[in-house]
Amino acid sequence: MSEQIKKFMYVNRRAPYGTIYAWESLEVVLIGAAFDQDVHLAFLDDGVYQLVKGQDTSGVDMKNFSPTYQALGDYDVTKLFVEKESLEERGLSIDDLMPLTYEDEDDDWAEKDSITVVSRAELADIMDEQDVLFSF
Amino acid sequence: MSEQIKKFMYVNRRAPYGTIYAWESLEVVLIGAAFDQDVHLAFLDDGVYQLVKGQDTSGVDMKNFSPTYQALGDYDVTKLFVEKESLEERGLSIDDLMPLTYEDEDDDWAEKDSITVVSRAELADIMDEQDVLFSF
Amino acid sequence: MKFAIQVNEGPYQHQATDSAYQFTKAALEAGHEIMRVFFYHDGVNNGTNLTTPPQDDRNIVNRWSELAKKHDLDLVVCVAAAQRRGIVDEGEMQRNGKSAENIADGFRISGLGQLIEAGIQSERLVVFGD
Amino acid sequence: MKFAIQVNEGPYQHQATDSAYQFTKAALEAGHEIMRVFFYHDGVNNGTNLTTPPQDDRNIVNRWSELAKKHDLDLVVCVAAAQRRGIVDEGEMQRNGKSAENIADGFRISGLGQLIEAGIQSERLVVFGD
Amino acid sequence: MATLHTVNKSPFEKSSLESCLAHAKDGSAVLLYEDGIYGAVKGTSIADKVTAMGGVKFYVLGPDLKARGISEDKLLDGVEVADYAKFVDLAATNDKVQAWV
Amino acid sequence: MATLHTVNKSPFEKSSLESCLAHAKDGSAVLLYEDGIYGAVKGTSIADKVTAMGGVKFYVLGPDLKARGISEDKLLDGVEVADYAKFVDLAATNDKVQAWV
Repeated sequence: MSEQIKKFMYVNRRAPYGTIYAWESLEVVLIGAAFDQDVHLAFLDDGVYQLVKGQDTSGVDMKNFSPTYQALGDYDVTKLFVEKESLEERGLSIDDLMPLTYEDEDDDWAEKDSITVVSRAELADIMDEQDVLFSF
Repeated sequence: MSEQIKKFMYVNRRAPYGTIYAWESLEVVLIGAAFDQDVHLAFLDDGVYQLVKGQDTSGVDMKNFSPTYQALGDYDVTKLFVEKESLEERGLSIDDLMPLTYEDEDDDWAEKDSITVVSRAELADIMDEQDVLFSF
Repeated sequence: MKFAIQVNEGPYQHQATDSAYQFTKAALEAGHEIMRVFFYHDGVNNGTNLTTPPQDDRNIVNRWSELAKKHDLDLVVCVAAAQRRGIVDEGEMQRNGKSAENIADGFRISGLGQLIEAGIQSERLVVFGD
Repeated sequence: MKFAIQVNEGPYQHQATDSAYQFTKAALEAGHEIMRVFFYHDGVNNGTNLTTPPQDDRNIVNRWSELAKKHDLDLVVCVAAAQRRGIVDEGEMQRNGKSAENIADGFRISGLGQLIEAGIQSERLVVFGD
Repeated sequence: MATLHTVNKSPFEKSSLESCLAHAKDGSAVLLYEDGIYGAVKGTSIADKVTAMGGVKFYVLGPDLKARGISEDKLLDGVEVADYAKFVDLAATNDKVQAWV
Repeated sequence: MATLHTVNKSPFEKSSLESCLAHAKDGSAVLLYEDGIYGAVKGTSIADKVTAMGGVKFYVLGPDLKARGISEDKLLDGVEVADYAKFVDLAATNDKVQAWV
């Protein structure tokens, strides 16, 4: 019996390091990548801080897990939606985020952006289309 | 060597039941009452919800600890400050709170109110006068 | 209908595990299936057998164990989260050289794949957290 | 100066215990006295000896134990909070009929009076929480 | 697809209700439970934001309401009181549940 | 008495910074650390509330800032970067510490 493909969304609304939710959420995404579902990641509210570039945890002696986001493309996790309004309220723009890319096997392995900046209304629509929403 | 009397304040900013902070904070107050310090309790932000009357936890199967506030007077914990603005923002008035009283031994055991409603500015002044602030 | 439940917080500190328990109980009473309760983050602390809560309060851990026994529930504690927080079964005890095990009756330690699987196989995933 | 520290959250889930550790270490390095670190609420979970964190991450429990050993720190776990969450020393194990103890090196279980005393005897109380 | 949104935090302490309301689509349901029930009360500084959501149906968990001493006559118009059985029912009859933890 | 206020939560997630600012008196110090450091950043929707506090001195914990990838040139004017030693020093030199947990 082949299993149906579901639309999975991992909803990230927390900042990194202050709590572990962001990091343990990412661990779920990595494990989940082996299951061949249609995976989406949403970054909204403080979740947008997870993708800020230049993270350096040497001074707090915690594990810097931000390089792991850059590995997502290799796991075929390529649909990352970042909410525009959440960025703006925090004085951030796409240039403050890590560039995350993947190689598109259907397009001669062209390198493409994994991150799509969407409006709040667009993100609400994308959430609405999901089958399962994981929250952490 | 007799110890100095310090001004202690227990700062309550959390709603009851959703988290245990309110209840375990009250446990500290009860134990602390044996130590003869000058004890103050502040209820501000969601902390004002701790004193709302008519709490009935039978439907959630949790311990209803609100009657314990009524015992505070017997422990000589009689200085409870409730922030007026916090009440108003939540659509509450003093009439929504449990009446908490104590018998004043310096005034022929007259029954007096333990709760004083103060403005935000007044509460800031009272906090400013404390020696030690416990936060939960 | 087939439900899966995710619990992100430990016993007593947050109401999340209380709400998850009441939801699970109500779902079973209504004739639904609970295919798995997955304990993640601090939720793994619901699986310790070392608590001694006050006698006039609910016993959160025992309550889960008893509900699992009665309805043959699958209570899964995430292994990675459990290692960070100190929830240990016999296998983990031996593997990691720990001095004791503390997993409560009716709970088992397993991998994150169990959460993904729950998302795939259940018809509804309901998450309880902070 | 004489400091007392209060920690309200457990290991890994919240940064509170990391910040408390860094503060304590910096205070000691500056020549201050840490008269007590009091673990309350989920903070008691810092006192379990059953964690096995990933090797490329800090070991929060061991770090406290080592700092305590080096500086003769008084790490106190609240007994009431510990009973709710399953942190047990030998006395608690016997008193409450538990199958194991799990208190980490350098931690001791005691009453809430130890927090009040810390508030009285220290010159500064610094609280780390959620 | 119809979504049941759940909010368990006080709108005065955390921004989860506000974020939920900013994303909930017409036709969806919002269940306020645990400390989230305070968002269903009349006369608060957040009430207008809730009542402005014309196309969304609000529920509040009765057992959590009672625990906190909030009587039903304090609820905003149109908010329906649910018990745990109704919570289960809402999760089943909507297509999915989104938890704004 | 001089107070060191500490705030460790994001002002976009929790109301603790706002409550702190509403109670901090002139002459007091506010240290933003852990996720609280986001309150010290320029160009955010909360920045005006911080800069309006003329009589309060703001500090932000450098190690937490670096961990989160926020460079110091993004900080509001007048915010001073502190390390853990400075945090200790602020706790010692003020008369008490109030944690807005």
